[in-house]
Amino acid sequence: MNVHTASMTGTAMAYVSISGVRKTYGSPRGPVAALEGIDLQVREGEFVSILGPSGCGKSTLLKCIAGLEPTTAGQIVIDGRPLKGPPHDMGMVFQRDVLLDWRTILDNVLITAEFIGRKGPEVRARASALLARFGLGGFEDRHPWELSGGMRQRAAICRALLCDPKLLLMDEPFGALDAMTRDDLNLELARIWQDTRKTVVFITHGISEAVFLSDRVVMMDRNPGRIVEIIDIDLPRPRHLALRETPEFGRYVAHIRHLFASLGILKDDDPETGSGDHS
Amino acid sequence: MNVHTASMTGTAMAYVSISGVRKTYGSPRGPVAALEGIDLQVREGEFVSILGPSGCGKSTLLKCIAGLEPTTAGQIVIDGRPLKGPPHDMGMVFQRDVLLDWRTILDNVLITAEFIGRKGPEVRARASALLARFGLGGFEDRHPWELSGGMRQRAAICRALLCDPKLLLMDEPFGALDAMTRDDLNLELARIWQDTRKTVVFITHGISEAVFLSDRVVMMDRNPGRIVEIIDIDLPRPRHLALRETPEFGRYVAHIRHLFASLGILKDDDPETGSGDHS
Amino acid sequence: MSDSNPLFASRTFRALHEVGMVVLLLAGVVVVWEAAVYVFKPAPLILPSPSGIWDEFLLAPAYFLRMSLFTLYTTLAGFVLAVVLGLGLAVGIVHSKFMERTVYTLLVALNSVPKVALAPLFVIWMGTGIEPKIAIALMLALFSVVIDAVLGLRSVDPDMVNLARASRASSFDILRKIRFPNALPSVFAGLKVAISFALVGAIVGEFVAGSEGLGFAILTAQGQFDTPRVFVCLILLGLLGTALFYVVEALERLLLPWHVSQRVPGGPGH
Amino acid sequence: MSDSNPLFASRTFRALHEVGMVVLLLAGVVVVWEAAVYVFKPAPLILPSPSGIWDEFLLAPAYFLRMSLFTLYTTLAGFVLAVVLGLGLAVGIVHSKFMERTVYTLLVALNSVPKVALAPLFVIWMGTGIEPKIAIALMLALFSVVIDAVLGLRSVDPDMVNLARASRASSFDILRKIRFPNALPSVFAGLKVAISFALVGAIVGEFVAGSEGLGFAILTAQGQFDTPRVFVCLILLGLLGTALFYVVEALERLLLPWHVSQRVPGGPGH
Amino acid sequence: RADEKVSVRLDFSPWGVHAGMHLAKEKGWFKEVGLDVDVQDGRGSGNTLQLVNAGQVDVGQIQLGLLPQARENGSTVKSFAGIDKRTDLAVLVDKDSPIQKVQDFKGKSLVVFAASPWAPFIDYWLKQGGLDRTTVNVMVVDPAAVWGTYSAKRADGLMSTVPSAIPVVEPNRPSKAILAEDVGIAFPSYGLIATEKTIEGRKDALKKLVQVQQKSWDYIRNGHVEEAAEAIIKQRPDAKLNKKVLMEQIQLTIDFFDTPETKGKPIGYQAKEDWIKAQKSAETAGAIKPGTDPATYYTNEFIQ
Ligand SMILES: Nc1ncnc2c1ncn2[C@@H]1O[C@H](COP(=O)(O)OP(=O)(O)OP(=O)(O)O)[C@@H](O)[C@H]1O
Ligand SMILES: Nc1ncnc2c1ncn2[C@@H]1O[C@H](COP(=O)(O)OP(=O)(O)OP(=O)(O)O)[C@@H](O)[C@H]1O
Ligand SMILES: [Mg+2]
Ligand SMILES: [Mg+2]
Repeated sequence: MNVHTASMTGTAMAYVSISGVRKTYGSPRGPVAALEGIDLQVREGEFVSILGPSGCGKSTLLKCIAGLEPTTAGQIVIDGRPLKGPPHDMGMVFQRDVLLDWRTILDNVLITAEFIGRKGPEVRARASALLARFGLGGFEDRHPWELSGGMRQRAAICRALLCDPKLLLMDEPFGALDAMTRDDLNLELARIWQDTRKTVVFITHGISEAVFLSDRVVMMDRNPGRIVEIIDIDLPRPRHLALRETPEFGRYVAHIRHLFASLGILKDDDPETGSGDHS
Repeated sequence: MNVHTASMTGTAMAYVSISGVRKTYGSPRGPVAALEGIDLQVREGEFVSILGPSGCGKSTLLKCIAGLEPTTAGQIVIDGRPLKGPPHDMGMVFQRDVLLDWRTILDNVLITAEFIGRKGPEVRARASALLARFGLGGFEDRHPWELSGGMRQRAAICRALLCDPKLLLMDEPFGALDAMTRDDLNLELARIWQDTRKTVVFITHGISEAVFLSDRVVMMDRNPGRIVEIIDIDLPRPRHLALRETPEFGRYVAHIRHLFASLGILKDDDPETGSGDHS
Repeated sequence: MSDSNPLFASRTFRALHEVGMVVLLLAGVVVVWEAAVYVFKPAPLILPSPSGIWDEFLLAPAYFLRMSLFTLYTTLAGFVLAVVLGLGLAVGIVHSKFMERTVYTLLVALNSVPKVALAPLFVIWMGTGIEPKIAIALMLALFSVVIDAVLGLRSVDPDMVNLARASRASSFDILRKIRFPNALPSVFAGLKVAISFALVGAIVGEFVAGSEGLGFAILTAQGQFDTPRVFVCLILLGLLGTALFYVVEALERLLLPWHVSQRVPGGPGH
Repeated sequence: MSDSNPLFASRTFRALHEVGMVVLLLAGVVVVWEAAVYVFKPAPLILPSPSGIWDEFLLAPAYFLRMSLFTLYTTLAGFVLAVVLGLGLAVGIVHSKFMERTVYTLLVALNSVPKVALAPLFVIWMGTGIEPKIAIALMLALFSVVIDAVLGLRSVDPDMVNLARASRASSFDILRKIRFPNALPSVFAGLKVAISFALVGAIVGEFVAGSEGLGFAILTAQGQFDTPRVFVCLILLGLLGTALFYVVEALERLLLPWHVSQRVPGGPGH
Repeated sequence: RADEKVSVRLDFSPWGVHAGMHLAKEKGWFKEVGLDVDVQDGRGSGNTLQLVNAGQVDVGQIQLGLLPQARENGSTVKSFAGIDKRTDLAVLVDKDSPIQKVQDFKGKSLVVFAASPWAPFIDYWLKQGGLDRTTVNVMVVDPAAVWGTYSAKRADGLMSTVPSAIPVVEPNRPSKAILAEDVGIAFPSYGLIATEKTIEGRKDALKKLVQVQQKSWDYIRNGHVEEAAEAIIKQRPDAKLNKKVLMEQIQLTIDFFDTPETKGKPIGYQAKEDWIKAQKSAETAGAIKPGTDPATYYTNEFIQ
């Protein structure tokens, strides 16, 4: 188990390189420090998860990487180019499914293709196939308000995947999904990653989900939002759900839980807790 | 472990009594069957969780109980009165935090009190206390768009709890929360329930969360949305997080997982899965 | 529409029902009015009776039709120009602080000057043809198009824009695929006000200089103390305005079935 | 406001900057205009020069001020009435299909009839006092208030209403605490159009019968072929209208800091 | 006791024909006879007539030529004093223009406002020169735009009245008048009107009003044109009136006071023959149906 208190290994080959990033929101009641001194390198084809308590700045960090929020200080370099606005060839899943009410589900998925000027029956076919794969077959022609929360979120995932981006940024994509569908989609995502080797930055609340999917897990804490630890997950790939029953898997999970417990984020009315994953 | 294939025990003392409920949504592309033949009795002071795959009609059922969606067929009786519109003394957490942009967080929480004509410093004090308890102390004067997803959801929970309702309906209240905060709030909710003995109907995606909190767990399946099983959770109260490590707890979780697996909702690329909770 | 779909059937029924209500209402107004005239007997110069107005119309239906068509033409020309120009200005105003502070302010100032006061200058500058009339219709209609379009274009959920930006959408694509569809309900509110005012503008233009159109017909009738004729024109104007308004509203229903304000009240499924 | 808070300081600075831009723009217009008159030498009857207009104003500033104040009074009276009545009607229209089909339709028809055509009838019915002027201002302003308020009241997220209903909120509370605040941005768009048209209405009223106000002043000046004076009045009208509009907009900024359209472009933190 | 209130509405914003009223106010002659007269500016003769007819004002001073058509449509107003009794309708053209008679307007353009006293007679007048609206471009514009259109030379002729128009267009476009009289159009010009009800019910007040007007105009006529113009300016300080123009207008008004039938009669007296001519003119022009009694148009009962 390799633990880095800050970052690194191979800055040269980093696809996403974040150094010294600070982010402060202005607000009528004074500035809010959301991120402080963030350093992080994501290699090409790497799957990195970000874990952290609510409000620690995960979404803010993802938006900064996406070039959607300007940073207050520090630098972000993507694929060798300093970030100026959203980078090329990126797919993004927002924390809130941002579906457009005036489009059907299929058209909502297609919008990313439209933006980069791709059209035609192949794209439509691919969108339909993706929707079917995510359990939304037959809902192509519905409008967003006719869908359940989980269905909306799955549509948003399809949208991000449609153009097969090299960089995939996902903000709690499985938050509104039930345990079973979630397992399903975890496997689906692992398979997609295996096949296409995208660079993925994945925010989640599930410790086990993070360990299961990732090459590395970034742990953050709040006030101000900062990285407290990054661990490598040295588990074999391809991974099957059964992996989660193995002791190595359990050890990663336990390590993360302990870390958060020691930070006072995780507490219990009962002293004997702190091991095992029960999110 | 008591398993009922339909419903029941003690219809006489049922606080919420649902019988033969069907719900069909009209839509330009023909009717959508969301619920079919739902029968469920919830006793006064009982904590009932609803589990089921995405799109199986959980939210729809909760809205029907809340009197917000008319049922297509069947009857719902609450506290002896057939349902006509939202019942008295109910608190509700929606799947989407429905925060009002024009109000500060504190005022968002206070709105339920305003609607029933309660005002004054005590209510404000109670709201502030609730917010602090849910980790939002110091955010009273912020506007919703200045909060993270998890913070918004917690504010919505405070709002539902403010007026200390007898009936509490919660639609995935902890969906946007990280594992640690979630454990915290599970305990908080269990404590509140212990103290006030509200009747709670709780929709969740976490099997372990459902077992941990509930007196009974209702399992649903989709197409059309229906109840497939209801199990009693005979675990001692008050419950501590350590309970989740016990074999009885594990057995409940395993039972639920097996059921869903047998329904084809839960599947895996690996045959040896199906036990343990890893949501 | 000859669909046997029950939804369509109920829609048609509802529409018929609504039309019935309006017809009933109008009939009521006419009856009360006629009765009032019958009882109080004001001179036709002050208030003619509905039947008197109807008789007046029957004297020269072709004339009134011709005048109405002319006014309709001016109105539509002014309206269409106002929509095109207004949307363009709104886009400019939303995208550029400079445009906002200059064009917007000029527009506000210009709109505060009543066109009836400007009209004489218009005639002097632009002559007595159809141009000044279209210009006045345009100017009256423009303002509400701009104001409502600006609100609509601005009221977009920041995350929707982020979604588009994340796909490196061009400003134009963001405008076309996010801001504009999102603004449509508000734009249509503006159009509904605008079509009414375009008609008013056309009439004002005809008042100031004209030899055709309902405005001209009103003026001539007023000059001849022919109040029943004035009323025929006013009623035709009312009808024309109502028809135009509901055409815009129908267009809205057609284009925006997705918007909450257009969904069946109480949500789907009722 | 004498706060040392940097945010306030930057706001004040921004406001000053914006005002500067407008002043610059106006100065530009004046210079071009003056130059054009100097070069083309049109008769003052057709187009007076800015300096000529300014001289005219200096002849009787007190007179122009008095006329402006009178018009302002009529405008505000009409506007306030229109807002009260308009919001009331909008609530009725949103809550009752019957109201929608009757009141709404009548309103549409009424708004299609130009007030300049109705004004003489108003005067005949209501006399030559201030009442018909306020009535005309009210009628011109009413429509956009209603249309935009109806859109705003309807465009509420169904879940927000559900939230209120779940707490057994009364219809009135839903209106007051959910629908109305949610409608405010749209209502303000309506108000901005309405204040402009209320001013126009006041002038139209003064045109038809009046012995005070800018409309009356324009008429007398026109009677004297004193085009410079007409322009003084027109410019005062423009200034008055602009001032009123920005008062409404300031009110909007004050009341709706929460709305996306009011947040600093690009989101907070920039 | 308090003075009796009478409201008088004029035809337009201040000009020479209003001299009688403003002078009397200025001199306090109404007060002397116990009247409290409120003099309002108007928005066209037709509009004033409507307001008198509706009872919103007591008395109007308007173009009497409108009376036949108004009564035809149910109005009950009558003239109770004539001021200009001679027809002053005219078409103004450039002073040095070769145009002399109706025929000469062929292919030319004319500008007029819709509610002008000219309105009912335009076609009739054109016909006298063998013309119609296809051979002459008649532009109907707002009253406020009439002068500008003519002054800016967007029209060859301006259809108006001599006393009001000639002095006004002088500085911008010196003009001469082609009188409507020339082709037989004849009807009384300015006078005072009230409804039959007012005439019946307020005899005393109207009588005093007429007396004061007679006194006023007689005074003006006898060498006090300038004083009358000054009175108007004093009464309407805000209107920024031009004294020279006003004096010319007053003088022209006086020039059109009498027809042959009213020569030597008191100011305000209206002759039956003149009204019969007016009725005939209106009939010929198709403005009214034949068969009305001209005696219903006026009364001389207040004239002494
Ligand atoms: N637009 C904004 N204006 C002001 N403050 C903001 C804004 N967005 C976020 N913040 C603040 O920044 C901090 C981090 O927010 P962020 O949304 O990044 O958290 P998060 O880690 O994604 O939390 P969650 O897991 O609950 O989604 C929070 O304290 C929040 O209040
Ligand atoms: N307003 C609506 N109009 C039409 N169909 C609807 C509407 N709301 C829900 N549905 C349909 O009803 C079914 C059940 O939806 P519901 O929101 O109750 O699911 P859910 O169990 O809450 O799912 P999730 O866990 O994803 O939130 C879905 O198929 C959905 O498409
Ligand atoms: Mg977040
Ligand atoms: Mg749901």
